[in-house]
Amino acid sequence: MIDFTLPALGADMTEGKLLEWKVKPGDAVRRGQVVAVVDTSKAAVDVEIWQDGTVAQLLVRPGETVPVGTPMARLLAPGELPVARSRVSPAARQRAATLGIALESIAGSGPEGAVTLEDVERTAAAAATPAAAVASVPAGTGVGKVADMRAAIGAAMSRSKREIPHYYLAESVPMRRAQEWLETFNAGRPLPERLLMAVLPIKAVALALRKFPELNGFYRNGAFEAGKGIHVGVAIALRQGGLVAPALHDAADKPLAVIMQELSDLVQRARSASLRSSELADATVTVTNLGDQGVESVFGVIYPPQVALVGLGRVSLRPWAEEGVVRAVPVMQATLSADHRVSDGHRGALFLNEVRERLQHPETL
Amino acid sequence: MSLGPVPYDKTSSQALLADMLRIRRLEEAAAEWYGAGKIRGYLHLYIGEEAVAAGAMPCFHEGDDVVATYREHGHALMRGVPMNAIMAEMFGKALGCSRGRGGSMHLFDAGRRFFGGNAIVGGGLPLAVGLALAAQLQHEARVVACFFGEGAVAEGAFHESMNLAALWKLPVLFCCENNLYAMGTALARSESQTDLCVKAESYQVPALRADGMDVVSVRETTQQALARMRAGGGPAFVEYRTYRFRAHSMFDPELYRDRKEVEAWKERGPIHTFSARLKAEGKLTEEEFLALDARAMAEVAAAVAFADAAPFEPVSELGRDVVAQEEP
Amino acid sequence: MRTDPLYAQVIAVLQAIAPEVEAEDLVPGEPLRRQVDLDSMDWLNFLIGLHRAFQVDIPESDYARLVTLDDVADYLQKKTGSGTTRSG
Amino acid sequence: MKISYREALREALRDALASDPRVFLMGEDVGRYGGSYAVSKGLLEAFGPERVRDTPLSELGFVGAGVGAALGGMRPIVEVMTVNFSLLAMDQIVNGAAALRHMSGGQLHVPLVIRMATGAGRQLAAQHSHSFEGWYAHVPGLRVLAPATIADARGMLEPALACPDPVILFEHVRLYNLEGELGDDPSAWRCDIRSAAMRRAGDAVTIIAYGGGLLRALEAADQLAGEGIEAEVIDLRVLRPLDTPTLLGSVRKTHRAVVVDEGWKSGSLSAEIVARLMEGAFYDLDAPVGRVCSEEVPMPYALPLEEAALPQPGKIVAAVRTLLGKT
Repeated sequence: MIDFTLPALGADMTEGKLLEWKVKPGDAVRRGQVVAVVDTSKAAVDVEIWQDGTVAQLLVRPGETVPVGTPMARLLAPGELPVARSRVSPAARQRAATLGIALESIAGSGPEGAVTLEDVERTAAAAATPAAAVASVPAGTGVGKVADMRAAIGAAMSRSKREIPHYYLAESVPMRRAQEWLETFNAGRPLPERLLMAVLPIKAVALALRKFPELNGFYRNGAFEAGKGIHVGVAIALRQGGLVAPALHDAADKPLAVIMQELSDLVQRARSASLRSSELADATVTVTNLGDQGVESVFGVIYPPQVALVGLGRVSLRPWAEEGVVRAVPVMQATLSADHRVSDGHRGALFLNEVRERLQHPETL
Repeated sequence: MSLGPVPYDKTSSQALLADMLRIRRLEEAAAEWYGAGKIRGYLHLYIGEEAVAAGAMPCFHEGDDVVATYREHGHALMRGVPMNAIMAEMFGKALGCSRGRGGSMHLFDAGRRFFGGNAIVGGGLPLAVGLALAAQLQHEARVVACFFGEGAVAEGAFHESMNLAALWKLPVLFCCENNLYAMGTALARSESQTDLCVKAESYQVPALRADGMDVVSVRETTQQALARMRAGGGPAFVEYRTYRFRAHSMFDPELYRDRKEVEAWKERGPIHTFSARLKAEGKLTEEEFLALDARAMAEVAAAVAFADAAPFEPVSELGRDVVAQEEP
Repeated sequence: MRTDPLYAQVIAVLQAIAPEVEAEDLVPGEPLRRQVDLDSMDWLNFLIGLHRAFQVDIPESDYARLVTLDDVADYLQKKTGSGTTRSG
Repeated sequence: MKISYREALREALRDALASDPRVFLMGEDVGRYGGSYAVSKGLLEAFGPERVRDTPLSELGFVGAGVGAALGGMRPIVEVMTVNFSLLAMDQIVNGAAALRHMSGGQLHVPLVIRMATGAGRQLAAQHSHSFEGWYAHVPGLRVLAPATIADARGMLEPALACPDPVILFEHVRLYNLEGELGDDPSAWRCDIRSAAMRRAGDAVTIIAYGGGLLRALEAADQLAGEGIEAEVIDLRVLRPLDTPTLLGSVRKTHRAVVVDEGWKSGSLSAEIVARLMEGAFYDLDAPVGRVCSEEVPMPYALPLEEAALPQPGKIVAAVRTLLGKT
């Protein structure tokens, strides 16, 4: 028997509201399959499951808010035979039958997770209120939503500032070659195939992280855990306020066109509140790009339990001395906020240098 | 063993003989109907030992109490329990003296103060002590007849009861029917002291011995013991030396004793020896014997017919008589 | 404010990117990105939306000419050669 | 008026001896010694050696004599020092007293009261401390009582003596010194010997206890109340026949039950109660029925071991929490 628990879709998430089940008891599920949609207070997230199996019992009903770690469903492992019956107290079974409530939909709070009379009554009461309306409203709308997200971000950032000894580095990156390469690349392509400048530094950061694993991963339980891949969290501002930083998985291995496509997709889904749980939970580093907003540089707050954040500013023409000549050159400020418990400034500086050098050879990105 | 003259007149003598015949024919019929499957469970026959019940029981008054063992058909009959009720009980019928709840081992008749029918060896002795204690506390003159086999003297209940009865001077006549075998275990193989009277005397209980194959000896010895008791002398003990001709129960292959021994005891059978003496003394003719026997057999035949015809207790009545009907 | 169909179409494309935008709040002659919070991704998506709606290509070299909604509408009018769309 | 459990028992004996000449008390050291737990102290002087009768150490003999005396028209009260010793007399109780009415087709009955001390808590180890109430409660033909309050100690003897069948009355050794208020008027203790009693009302769980377990159950209930859990406490009072309707009624209300029994679990009275709840209230149960019983060891002597072996309020509280999913 496998318990499918509500995953933490980021450090700022302590609970989630189930909006919808995408599976029902008896369904076979595959690793990576989206099984539920959960409102994390930031977004409606498609939650994936990471084990193969067969859904035995759904323990949480749509509309219910449960803490992270709460068993949401029980699954039979591949090959596991179904137990004859789920744990339901006799009184609860009787009452559910009277009320016409499907027991599979009830989460048990009794001994050994058994469904109790009270669980049935509570479910019946919840069903009687127009809970369906709540579930159908997209996440991220309404004043309450924004306030919830504000609170969640506040909690995560407070924790970051409280726990993580940040250090900050900045480096100016000449972007002339990147711009020229991009213009050429885009010139021959229809609009949907064109790249944004934003994807180049993302790729450059991802590639640089291969050499600096101490900036890619998590600090948990008093120790650093290197990320199992390089999943770049891209900070995306939501139109109504707040932000999410879903992951671009394995960014170092993907061609720019693919990164562009995925980034575009992420932005769109972040704003329509349909991110996937792995996208929210997996990022091993964050890149925040406030260049569009016109600022020169950004010193970000690390998103725990990550250990580094790269900030990208506006690309602007600056006087730049190159080979003894001062020219007007497009330059971008790249910054690094990093966790001093894991790395120090020397390595951080080398990392920023690496990012800079990568951007001088855009054709290799 | 030489038997003296019978000290009773013709009528009394023939009555004793008739009783022994009634027991004998009852037991034979029980064996027959056991074989026919009408009687089941354990069935312990008294054949060979008739003189004890027939001789002793009439010595007790109507108001006295009787406690017996699981080999008690003869005792019940001698106490006056109708043969019909005894046979019906063995047949398991509702008209049996225990409404079919007891069977062969648990014959009861409260009205005749016949307290069973106890199938725990020695189990009746404390009961008898208590009955006697009640009599004493009620200042009533009744005594208690407590029959048990010699096997019971190995039980703690025997010793505790002898002691209590002696200590409190209770009117219990401990009637020990020593048929030499506790099931298949000979007395000498189970007791360090085989003189049972000595055991009783060790509790300060006066002990007498009777020839259990001789109805006269039984009757005289019992009277003697009772006379002392009724005079307020406390308990007494009588050992009746007897022998059962049949196996212990219907399940007993009798591996433990020699056929010759059985045959030798049969020579001393209580019925034919007593008949012979009565005939010799002119108190019985062969015709009279046959008539008595025929009457006994007729009574038994009628009892069997009665028992066979009697209904079983309805199963719906299963739960009755476990506790009182009325809630306390 | 402008009421011509082409302009309305442009506004519809914009609203797909930025749903919070109200047509009457927009000043056609003012730089669009000063009125609406559009980052480069939004801008790109806006252009892609126009591309799809009007079946026109918009080379990157033209991006600099598209500052106000008027600019955009005029550009599209020129490109499509009419005041109406060719697609539905 | 303040009175101890022991005194309440004694006063009940005194009433019985005074009001019915058929009643007499017998047992080991009930007379001159005053009773091994001093219950009968002073009664010899009041009623004489015939009616307050010391017996030899012959449990089989004198319990059997009690049965015989009852058959003979008396109303004996037999005291057996402890339930452990009663095993020596079990033949007379089970094969005799309990069976005679039925075995005789309803002709005989045995109006006998057997009192015995039961239970642990005095460091008397494995031959003086057990709780075999359940063994007797197993036997048809017997009525088994367990007074757990002063009033029941005072009140149960009278109906027990009036009962035409053998009654076993268990006095828990931890209760003898229990003191409480009891009025002078018989209405303060007059009671039946067929029904269980609710000693505390609650709605979250039913704690079923008897004898020495009742006080511990009540203590646990107080503790649970501090956590916002209102336990109903039912005192069985009568272990045979069980007042099943009262138990079912309470459990139908609370949907949960914990049975407290100082006997061992295996084959026990607690097992019987749980079975009855299953039979009669299965569809009302909201959690498995819990049990707090003695650990399955012969009662040890050393205090920490003895305490660990026995049902304690803490164990009852824990069992209730488990049922409520609050582990």
